[in-house]
Amino acid sequence: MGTQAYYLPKSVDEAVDLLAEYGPDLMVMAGGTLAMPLINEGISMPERVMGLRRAGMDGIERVNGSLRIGATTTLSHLEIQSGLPLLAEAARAVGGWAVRNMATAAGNLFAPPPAGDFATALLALDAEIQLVSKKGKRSVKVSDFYTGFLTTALSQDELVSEIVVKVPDGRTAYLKYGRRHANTPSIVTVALVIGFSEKEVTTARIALGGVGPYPLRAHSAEAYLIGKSIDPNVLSRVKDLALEECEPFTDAIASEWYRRRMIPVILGRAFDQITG
Amino acid sequence: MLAEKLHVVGQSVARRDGLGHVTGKTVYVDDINFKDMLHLKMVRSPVPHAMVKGIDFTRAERVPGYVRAFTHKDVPKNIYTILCLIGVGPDEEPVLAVDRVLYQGEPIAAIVAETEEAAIEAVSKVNLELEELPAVFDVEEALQPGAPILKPWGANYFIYEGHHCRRVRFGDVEKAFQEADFIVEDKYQTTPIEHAPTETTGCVARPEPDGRITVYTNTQALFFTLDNTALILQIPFQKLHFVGGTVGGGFGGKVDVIVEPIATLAAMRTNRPVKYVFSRQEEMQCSSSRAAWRMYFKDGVMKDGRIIARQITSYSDSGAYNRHSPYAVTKHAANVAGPYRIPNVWIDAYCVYTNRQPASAMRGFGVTPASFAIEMQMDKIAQVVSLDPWAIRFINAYRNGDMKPHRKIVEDATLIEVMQAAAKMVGHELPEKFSRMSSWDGKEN
Amino acid sequence: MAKKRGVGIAAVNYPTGMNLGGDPSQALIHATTTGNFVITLSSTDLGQGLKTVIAQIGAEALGVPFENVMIDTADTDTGPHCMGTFASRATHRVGNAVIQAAQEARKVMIEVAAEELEANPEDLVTEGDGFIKVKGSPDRKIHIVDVALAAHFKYGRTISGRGMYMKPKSEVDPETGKMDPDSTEAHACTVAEVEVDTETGEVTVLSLKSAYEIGRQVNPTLVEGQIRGGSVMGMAHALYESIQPYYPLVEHMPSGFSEYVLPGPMELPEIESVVLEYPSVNGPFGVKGIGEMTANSPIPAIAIAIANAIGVRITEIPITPEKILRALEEKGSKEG
Amino acid sequence: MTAKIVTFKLNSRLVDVVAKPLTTLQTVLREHLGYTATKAGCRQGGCGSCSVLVNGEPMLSCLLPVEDVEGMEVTTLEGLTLDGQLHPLQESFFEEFAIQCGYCTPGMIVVGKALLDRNPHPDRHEIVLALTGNYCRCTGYEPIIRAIQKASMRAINEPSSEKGS
Repeated sequence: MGTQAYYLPKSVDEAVDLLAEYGPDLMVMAGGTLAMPLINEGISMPERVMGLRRAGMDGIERVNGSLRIGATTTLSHLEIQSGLPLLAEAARAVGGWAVRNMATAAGNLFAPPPAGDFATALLALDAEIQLVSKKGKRSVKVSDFYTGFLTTALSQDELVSEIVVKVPDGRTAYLKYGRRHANTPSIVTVALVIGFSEKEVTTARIALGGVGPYPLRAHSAEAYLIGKSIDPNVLSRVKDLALEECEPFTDAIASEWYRRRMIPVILGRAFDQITG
Repeated sequence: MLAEKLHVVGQSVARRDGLGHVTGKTVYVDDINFKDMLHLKMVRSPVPHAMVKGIDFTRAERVPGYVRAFTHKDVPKNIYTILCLIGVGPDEEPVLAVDRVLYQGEPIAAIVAETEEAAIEAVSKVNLELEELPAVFDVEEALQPGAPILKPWGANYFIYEGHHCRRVRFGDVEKAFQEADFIVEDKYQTTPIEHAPTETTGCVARPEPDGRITVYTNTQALFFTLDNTALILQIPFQKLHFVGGTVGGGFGGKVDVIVEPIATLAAMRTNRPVKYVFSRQEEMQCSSSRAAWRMYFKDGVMKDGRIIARQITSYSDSGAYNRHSPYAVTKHAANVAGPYRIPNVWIDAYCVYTNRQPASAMRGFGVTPASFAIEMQMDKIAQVVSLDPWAIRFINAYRNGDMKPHRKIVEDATLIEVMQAAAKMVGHELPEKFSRMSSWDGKEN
Repeated sequence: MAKKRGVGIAAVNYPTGMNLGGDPSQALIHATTTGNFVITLSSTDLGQGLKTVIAQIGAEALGVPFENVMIDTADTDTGPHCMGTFASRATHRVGNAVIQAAQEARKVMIEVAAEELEANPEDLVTEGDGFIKVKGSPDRKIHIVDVALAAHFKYGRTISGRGMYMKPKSEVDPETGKMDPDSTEAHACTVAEVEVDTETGEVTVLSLKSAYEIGRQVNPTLVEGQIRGGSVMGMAHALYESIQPYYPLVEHMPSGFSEYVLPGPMELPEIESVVLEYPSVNGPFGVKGIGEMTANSPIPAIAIAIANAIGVRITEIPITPEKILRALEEKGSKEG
Repeated sequence: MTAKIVTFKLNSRLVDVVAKPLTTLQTVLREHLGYTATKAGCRQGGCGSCSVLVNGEPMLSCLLPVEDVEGMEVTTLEGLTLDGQLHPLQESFFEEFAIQCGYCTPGMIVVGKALLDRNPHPDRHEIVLALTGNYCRCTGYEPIIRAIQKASMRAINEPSSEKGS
């Protein structure tokens, strides 16, 4: 049969209408870097596809100390224009140049692990995802977005329209560890936002990618860190707690064994960026 | 060194194909398209070892653009071995599986369709009835009693003139082991590696008005592929015309004669041009790889560093079928003792079948794993006898005039000279006895 | 974070030509009346530069300018047989065949020139500039286009030649392994320097410095291209590549370049090489084959350098960060 | 299934193509229009051999539905030699032997052009970063890096030799 229809809506409203009409039978695609390889290989054979490149959903807006990132803003654009080092580094960590010119901020939320390096940074920034459907809008925190491997809080009739990021209230660090130093699949990715009052940690968000069914927050490690000043003993406990919260897996890139060993190491190195 | 004065040999003249490459005008196989061309895609085994109980094309036939399917019944000489051209046998690989598959990705049926998408979709709609069998993946397990037997001759190894393996026997290793000051042993293992050329393997077969078939191909070996194609299809050689010569990277991955026979058959049966180009996934997972080797070394060494005996047992993990592996194992046996003068050598090199995709030729095959093992072993010996890594190699380096374990007199040895040059490059000062040594200094040591 | 450095050396030999021989190649040469010398083959260029080096060998052997030599390959209707491009054989085999063909063609070219110049054929020389000259009398010369025209229109002769090279097939004695597996052997020695991060097991190859001896270099920049490309392939084999990452298991086979991770331009070591030239006994102008061998010495050199850095010998490639960590843990538990 | 007419600018020329839904720019270039310089090394977005410029930005034509480039400007390797002269990058790739099999070359040169267009004098690290999405099995990358360096020097020394679109 092949693909019967490819829709290129010119607005969010039009996109949402199409989604309402076709529901789960409509494959939604932004940059195409995740969907098109599967379609080219015949692994995925969607009858109807909607592309969002012309839906006017891209762009970065600064509003009251927040960054409103349009869903289809490309990673290249974010690399240069976001103004937030954490986001810029995370964007740069994805793929090669041409991929970043196509891949989008919202698309990365749907990248199966070990991909999802940008989403990991969004998680550390406690970003809010704006969802839109014909019924209206709602927002959900990135930390509440993932429900399992390749499953999210997104309903069948919803689209991600925007991602809202508050300018972080602390120091940030981003460290992606893979076999290569660029354009590499992740073994472990760490994104940190740590707020201090003097030496004492007041806020802590530890996001980890490549180590579970989706990018995840090390909540118990974060909770432990609050009120402490970071020293080797504290850090050691943070690493242990974070490791307990991960569900590392084996793939072509690294084994579960190796990922497990790298989680504390890479986490420690990311913290070195915060304290160093 | 070089005396003769030459004019253009020795000059870095510009590449003949360079302008074509930088302008994109060079024509590669996948750049060839004909208006009425069909596309061929393969139905492949999803499991490493199974009996094929049935194939049902009913749903595939309903895909718009489907033209026809081919199974083993359509291939005149379905069971072949490419090295039959240099006398290697028996035939053992099916072009399309008959009743059994021996590796994940093994071709079972070919489908041609009007478009590539239709061919891909039709392949996805073929129902295979398979009965899975226990598989064997380890070369030594494959040789154990009770292992699933993969070959009609009742064994999981290639038979070399009545022997289980390719043998080299030179001197008396057992006697030398008794005389040696040290015995140095180790096990070395390599892994299956993908050639990964940027251009995948492929061809276009086109029927001509005179009844012949022109095959545009990126094979590394044009006549070799033509000859095998004619033999498999049982057609006169003159019916085929192969055109190629421009390859987007080979590394040994494009000498297997895999795409041409079935594409040519499809072109003959449909009387239309047929393109069969591997997807990247097929290139990675189904096409042949570099063989993984397991090599056991046992060396007898004297206190002064001289190696007086070397015993090697090697296993080539050749995957499910021969391809070029029986040849590679002989090449390995000829080279695995290394560029060193060792008076007693004993080699058993096995070509072993397992349930993985066939191994085949790849840049340096048989020798690349050997060089890895030999040099790791030299390093270990140096530690055992407390010599530096340069000394151990100079002390044992072979000379012109030496006899190698396979009984050929060495003619063009320059191991000593490259080591001297490398030492100079890295600023390592060699003791005079090594810096004055020469590959032509005969038997003295 | 501890980083440890190590150095490793490896020296290798590599055979030229198909093991046991029996792998012929032919070449045909003819001159057009426009002074092109067309070399017809059915040999393939995989990117190594066969079309270039064969034109160089042909031009040298004919004594005509490189620009006048055309390579016509590969077509089984027009080109004579070639066994194929593999086994480091193409330059050696096809080059020898081209020299033989060139000698036959050159003989006619010189004879026709001798007639035109009213000189003895033995007194004629070529210097690759397009002219055939009388030795010692630089003014007495004729251009190859004029020779080609004269041969065809005046003397009714073809300037053409046939060439073939075959090392006869040798058999293996199944008892002793006695065989003749090569035509000549090339050699290389690589010194690798690595740095190992003992916390992650990550290896950085700092440098690969190699000395090669490959007989005569036909085109030094193409040779350097083989050495560079092979060095990076060797590094990839040593540290990264496996189509079955958990060999001998077949699970987790990579399906593309996002899973089959190879070193990229960020991971390049410093690569340096020198090339020695000791002409081989039987290669064209002393050539030996270099195509395949360039990954072979970097692999053990890197593996040995890692052992030198961390004090544990890992005898299984690829030496992944995981294998290094496991080896270090095992060493630690033994020592601990 | 409705095929659509898509209009875009290809190498400074307006083209109309009729394409079935979700046909990639790569397929249109290679199969419909015969612009085969753009290669199809993997069709997974993993090798970069299909790189083209869309409004000056490198993109992977294998992942790009042609309808997405409606009205845009697409540049392929063929577009660098519109006046019959080699682009400085093509000259330097040729001179520096930055090619072996040639299959990655179109993608490398196209990405190199995008880099030099926005940064005429990149340092080595910037060149390396630009190339990380482009795969080469033959050369070991160094000659390619050098060729781009050389082209950028040439652009400094011979500003009039800037060619292509």
